[in-house]
Amino acid sequence: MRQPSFEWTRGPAIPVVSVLFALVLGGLFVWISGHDPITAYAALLRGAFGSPYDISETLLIAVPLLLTGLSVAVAFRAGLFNIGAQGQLLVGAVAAGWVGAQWPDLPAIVLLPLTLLAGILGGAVYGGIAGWLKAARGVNEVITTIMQNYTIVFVMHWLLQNGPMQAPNAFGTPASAPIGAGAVLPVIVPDFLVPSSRLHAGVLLALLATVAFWFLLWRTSLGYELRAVGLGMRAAAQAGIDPRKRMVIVMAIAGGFAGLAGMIQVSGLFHRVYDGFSAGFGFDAIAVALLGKNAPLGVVLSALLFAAFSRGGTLMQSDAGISSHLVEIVEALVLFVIAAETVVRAVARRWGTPVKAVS
Amino acid sequence: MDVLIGAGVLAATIRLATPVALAALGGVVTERSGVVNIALEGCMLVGAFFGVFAADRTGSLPAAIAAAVVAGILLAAVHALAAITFRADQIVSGMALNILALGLTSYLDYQLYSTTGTPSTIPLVPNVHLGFLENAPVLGGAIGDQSAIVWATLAIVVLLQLFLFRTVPGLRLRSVGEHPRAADTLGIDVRRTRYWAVLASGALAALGGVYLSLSVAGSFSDNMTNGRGFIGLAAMIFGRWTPVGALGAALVFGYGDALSVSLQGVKVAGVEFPVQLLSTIPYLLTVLAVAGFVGRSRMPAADGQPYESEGH
Amino acid sequence: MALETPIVEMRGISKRFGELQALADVDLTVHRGDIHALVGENGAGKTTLMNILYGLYRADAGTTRIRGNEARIAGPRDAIHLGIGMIHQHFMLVPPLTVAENVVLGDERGGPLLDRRGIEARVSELEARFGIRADPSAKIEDVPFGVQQRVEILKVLYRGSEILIFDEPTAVLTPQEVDDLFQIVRTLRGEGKTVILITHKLREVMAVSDHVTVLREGRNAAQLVTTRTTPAQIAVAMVGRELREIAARSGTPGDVVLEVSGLTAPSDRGGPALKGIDLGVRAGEIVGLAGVGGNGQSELAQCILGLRDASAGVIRVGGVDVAHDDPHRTRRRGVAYVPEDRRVEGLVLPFSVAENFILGKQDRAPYARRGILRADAIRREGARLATEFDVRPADPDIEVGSLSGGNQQKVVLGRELSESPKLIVANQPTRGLDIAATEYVHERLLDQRSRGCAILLISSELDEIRDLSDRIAVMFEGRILAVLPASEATEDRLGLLMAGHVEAVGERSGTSPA
Amino acid sequence: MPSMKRFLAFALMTMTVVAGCGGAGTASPSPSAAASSAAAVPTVAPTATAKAVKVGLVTDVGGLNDKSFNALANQGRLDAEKDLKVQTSVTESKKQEDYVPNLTNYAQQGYDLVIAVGFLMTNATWKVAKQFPNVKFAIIDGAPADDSGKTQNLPNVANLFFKEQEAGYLVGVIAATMAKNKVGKATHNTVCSMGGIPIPPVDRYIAGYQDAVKTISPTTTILNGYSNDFVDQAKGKEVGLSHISKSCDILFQVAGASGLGYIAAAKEKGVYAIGVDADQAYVAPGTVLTSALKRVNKAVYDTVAAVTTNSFKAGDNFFSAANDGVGYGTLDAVVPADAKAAADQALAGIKSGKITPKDTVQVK
Repeated sequence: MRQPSFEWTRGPAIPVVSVLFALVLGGLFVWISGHDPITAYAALLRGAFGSPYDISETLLIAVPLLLTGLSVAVAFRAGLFNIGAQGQLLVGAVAAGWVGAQWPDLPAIVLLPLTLLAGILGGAVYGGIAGWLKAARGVNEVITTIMQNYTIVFVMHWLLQNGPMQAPNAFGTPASAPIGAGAVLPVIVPDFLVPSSRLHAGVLLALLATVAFWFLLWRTSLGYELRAVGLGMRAAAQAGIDPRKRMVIVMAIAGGFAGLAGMIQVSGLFHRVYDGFSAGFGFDAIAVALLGKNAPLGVVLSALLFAAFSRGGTLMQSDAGISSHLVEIVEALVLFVIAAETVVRAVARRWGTPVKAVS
Repeated sequence: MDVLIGAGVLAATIRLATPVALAALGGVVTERSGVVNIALEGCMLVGAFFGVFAADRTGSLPAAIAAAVVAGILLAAVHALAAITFRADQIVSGMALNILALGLTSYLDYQLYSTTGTPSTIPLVPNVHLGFLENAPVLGGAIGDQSAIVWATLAIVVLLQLFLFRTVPGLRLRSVGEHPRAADTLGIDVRRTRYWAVLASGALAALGGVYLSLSVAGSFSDNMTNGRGFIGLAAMIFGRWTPVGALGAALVFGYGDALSVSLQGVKVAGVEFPVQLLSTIPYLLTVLAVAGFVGRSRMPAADGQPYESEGH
Repeated sequence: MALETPIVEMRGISKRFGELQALADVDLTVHRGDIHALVGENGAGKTTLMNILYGLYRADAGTTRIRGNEARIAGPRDAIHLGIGMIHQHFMLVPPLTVAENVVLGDERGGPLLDRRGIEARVSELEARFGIRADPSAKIEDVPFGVQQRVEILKVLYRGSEILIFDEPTAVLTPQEVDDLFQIVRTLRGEGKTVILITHKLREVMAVSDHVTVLREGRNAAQLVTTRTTPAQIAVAMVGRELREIAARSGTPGDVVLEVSGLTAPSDRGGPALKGIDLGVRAGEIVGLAGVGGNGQSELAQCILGLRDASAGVIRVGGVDVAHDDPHRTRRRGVAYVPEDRRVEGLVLPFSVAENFILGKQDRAPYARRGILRADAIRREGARLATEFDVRPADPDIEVGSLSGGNQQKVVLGRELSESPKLIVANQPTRGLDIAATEYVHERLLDQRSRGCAILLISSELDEIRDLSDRIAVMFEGRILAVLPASEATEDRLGLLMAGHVEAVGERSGTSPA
Repeated sequence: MPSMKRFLAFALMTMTVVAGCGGAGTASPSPSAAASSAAAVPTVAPTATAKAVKVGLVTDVGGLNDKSFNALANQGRLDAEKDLKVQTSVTESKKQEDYVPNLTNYAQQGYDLVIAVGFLMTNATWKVAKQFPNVKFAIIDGAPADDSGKTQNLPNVANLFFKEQEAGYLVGVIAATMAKNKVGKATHNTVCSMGGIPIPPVDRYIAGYQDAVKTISPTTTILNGYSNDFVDQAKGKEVGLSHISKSCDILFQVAGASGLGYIAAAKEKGVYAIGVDADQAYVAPGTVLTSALKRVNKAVYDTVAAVTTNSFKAGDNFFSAANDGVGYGTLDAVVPADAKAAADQALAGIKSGKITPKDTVQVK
């Protein structure tokens, strides 16, 4: 449905220039609002990468962004627009949280894979429903996934506030019971290296998932089929690749990536499911995927960029005194300028002659 | 039975459908011209804020509505600039502008109204009281006392339907969304047409925002549109990219939303449904309606595709 | 005649795209009231030259004079203003709009309200004047290609064009439609219009044109008067060599491979597309399926492949009923398919040549093992097939979308023919291809026949059908009216059958399925 | 055309500046508004002679502009900064994942007191407070909870609790009195309430409110509903209109911004409303009878003060009617004297322990 006009793999020059241009524009905005842009960006950098601890926190934010980004990207590759990564993440979290708390005494070797599976499956089923509705009933996946995002939020309200997953909790935080120790993803950074780091094994899972994403799409028959459906649905159909089946499969895979993100937030970070949990990752994921041109390395880099903004933006507020809304505005400008990369390309074009295809 | 089809539920349906319908109408205009504008949510939000802001500063309702519409148009113009002139990724640009609108309105609201809130004395959009319907059963309760914007929306639906399918500019707009190159070879200015369509979508969405702030709430609060721009996009698809269809889709959604309120506390066979699950009704109802009645819909052929004229 | 100022005079036109010199010092002179054929192989520069005339491209060098005055044509609007109109090969029509709306679009005349009745009346008037038939209130998406082309002509006439450029106008037309088109073209000449016809089909050049300009590799190759030349002369100028003779036909049919009986299937719009088809194709035999486009040929091909569900009837391939199989299973039974529209159905354009070669075979040896692709095998086979099927450039990693039409079709053939299929269903396999590529496709199909493959050849090119087929079936309105041995299938007879005249069969020879 | 593009590109930016200048240019509407517009800038003490106490405030995901809970906490911070000569800073949390690093950031930078606003941070506070035993922490509406969810008090954490049911009870007394006596537009002897979502800090308000109504005026009909949302005004308004159509004429909101819609319904239909958390009299004078106050600003201020005077008390600290931690807000002119008297009497009763408002909802 959409062709990346530009691949990160062709060289990072243009995205990098875009980001710089955007930062200048954002700095202008900060300056107009009466703050010092240098201080602001210094705080941004320090907040994102200033210390091993900050880096570990940035990575922690990058994990769900990366996974939901992969979720959106894999669907894009098959020509579907998955706006539902947020909902799929939540279903994955609920499923993982339920399994992890249901049998808290199981040893890690049993419970952790079980929780992992539950998270992935939960997301996959939820995503698969959108794929199935599209394949069987022709329901536009954009509608279904938008509606699913809202639905799961209210279902979670119920589950955690006065439904079956509600935990008798001290002060009324709507949350589930904690998962068993066996379901916890261990912290992988020793305390003497980075004190009080929360960086858990989920980071490795996310990297593994990125490799899996690449391997699936470019090294397996299924991935080939998904890309073929995405780029030439009718050609794929006549060659015996049923696009409808692939729609269900790819939405399930997309849901699986997002569900894994939810599971990692539960097993790695919170050790339970909270109401109003991990808000917004699935929406940022759309931008993460598109910015990364739906390519593995691109998605990793753009997830890191967004995570850096998220963490660094906090320090722009606490240290440089810049309203968090201004930080949002700067973030939006960066995103916007990167979207309009043709501006940068137009400038770049002066130094090179584009080769035009001849009919 | 009243909780299902009573006047109160119907009135609530219309109220809740209106902002969604306005966003969906904006979507219809822009996508019919071939530009995807998911910044409608942001356009609504700036409309909501600047409507209140101008109402506060000028004390004039027309000025407030004008300011809101201009704000929506300006935000849409940025999207048009990116999508049409720079052929940017329309989804990313739209996302960026949504974030921008959220940040901007929250920032300004905080700077201007953080402790006191927006003044309670600002002029609001009045309701239209239909006296002659006062004693009409159901109908009187349902439409006898609706905001002027509700009626304006209805008028816009009719006008927009006529515009798209019964006028020359409407014909041109549709041709640009279906086959821009064909339109271009016939001397129709594709970019200008798309600019106008995107700007109009911003204006319509902003009117939806004004409805929320100056008709429903009488004030602004952060992110008060709460995703209605996105629901509007779904309604646009459900309504098959036609104004009348979009209104119908918005009404389905609004009805579900109204039920989620009216069914609170209602017991079925002695069991009360959890209020949280009632809130899922509009979303489930929409998906079911699409799956059950609509099936495959055809989007404008060049929707979302940047157009580059030939001629080097 | 030589004293009269030419209506179009292009001198020394050059155009370069990056590395490629598309046009080098090309001249073109066209006189008023002429039908002027501009011929050449694909890539010879015909379309580029006309795009320059129409203002879509700007020439690097050279001058263009219209009616003797030097013209600077910066865009289609300038061209339209000068009375130049272009009927594009890929129609520039808006499918959901009506015929009349498409004709007047951009120049609707009258107020801002769309006066449907008024514009339909105006279009009807125009149709009457030029003898063009098209229902003004029909939607473009509902009418066949032939009618769509008439709409393109109407659009140009509506804008008062004096010079009409037709870019490969017959590529998608049936023989009847071609005849109709030429009739229209002659009417246009009678009305004093000038026609420039881009084509590579010599029959058409001879049939309709007054003058011929031949381009080869971006240069002038010949300027001829039609009545004083021969097809062979033009062909030599185009290709730069003599054409090959098509190999002798008539194979030695073996067992029945494809057996269709009582096949009924719905169309996309719900009505019946196939109404009880009986047809057989034997091993080592080519059965040509002739008929005016839209009479169910494509639906029949889709049913055989499993892309369309049959409502009744049996389809046997090698004795096994495949009527309810999906394409995946049908193909496993040795059915190959050369689809009608290679760019949409045949190929995944953004994929590489090698990737397109494995489409449909991506899950089996040697290309994959246990669901995992074997990149080395894919590349090796890709390189081998690219060479074997003469894909140029023979680079397995190049994007298929960047290849010429002929080379794209070679990729399709490479994929479909490389695994010795039992049955080939080829739907319009040479549509839009130049002479050399068409020759190539024909040779390959004949090779397959000699190998013992059964071939169902669907084509709207009667010459192609008659040159290649052992037997010829004619379809009309979802039925097969007759199956004739090639020797009995004269052009007249086929033409009448294609128009639905069953009596043309005489004694119904060879109507039995096999 | 190019100039038009340029115009568009900068139009939004200009729009912001104009709006911003407009705010600054006109006379500041009130001192507190002026103070809040400076809120984003941390005041760095100009002289670094004596080590100033540093206080960091971390909001929950509601953000500073929630016009209730977080905004009140921030108000307390600003008041403390002004009166107590401390150096302060604030960080808004955007997602749940941010709580730990936001608290850690202040702790790492050597802040003396780090305040976590909201019960969502119980576990985050526990984690960070254990990591930084020399930094003092305070958490509003909660106590540090370990990973299993069990409360574990820490020697460096003050738990700041409110008795919302007492505030709910006080406004309930006013509502009940007016309903019973059919004062003004309250003619149907029906009162109602709307929560955001049914969680204890919300339900405690409603419980106290209903308890008061049942006690003062047993004949009064009580309705309750939820908007299932803290953001959406339109949904809150629908619940309000639904309640009003069921003859309700005093509406008590406990639903953040969504509740503003509930008040808007009352205003539109000419009935009464009651605000929550902050004093919401300004929202709709003549409609808002009073507000159930939860003085988060006082809790923050007092805690900062305690740190400066070395009287910081770890463990549970209750803010209730007894220490003016909760109360009722500005009374509208329509509230009759007997209602005020009844409320004051109830306040005294609560302070003296004679009245203990219920903290579970009876009418769902």
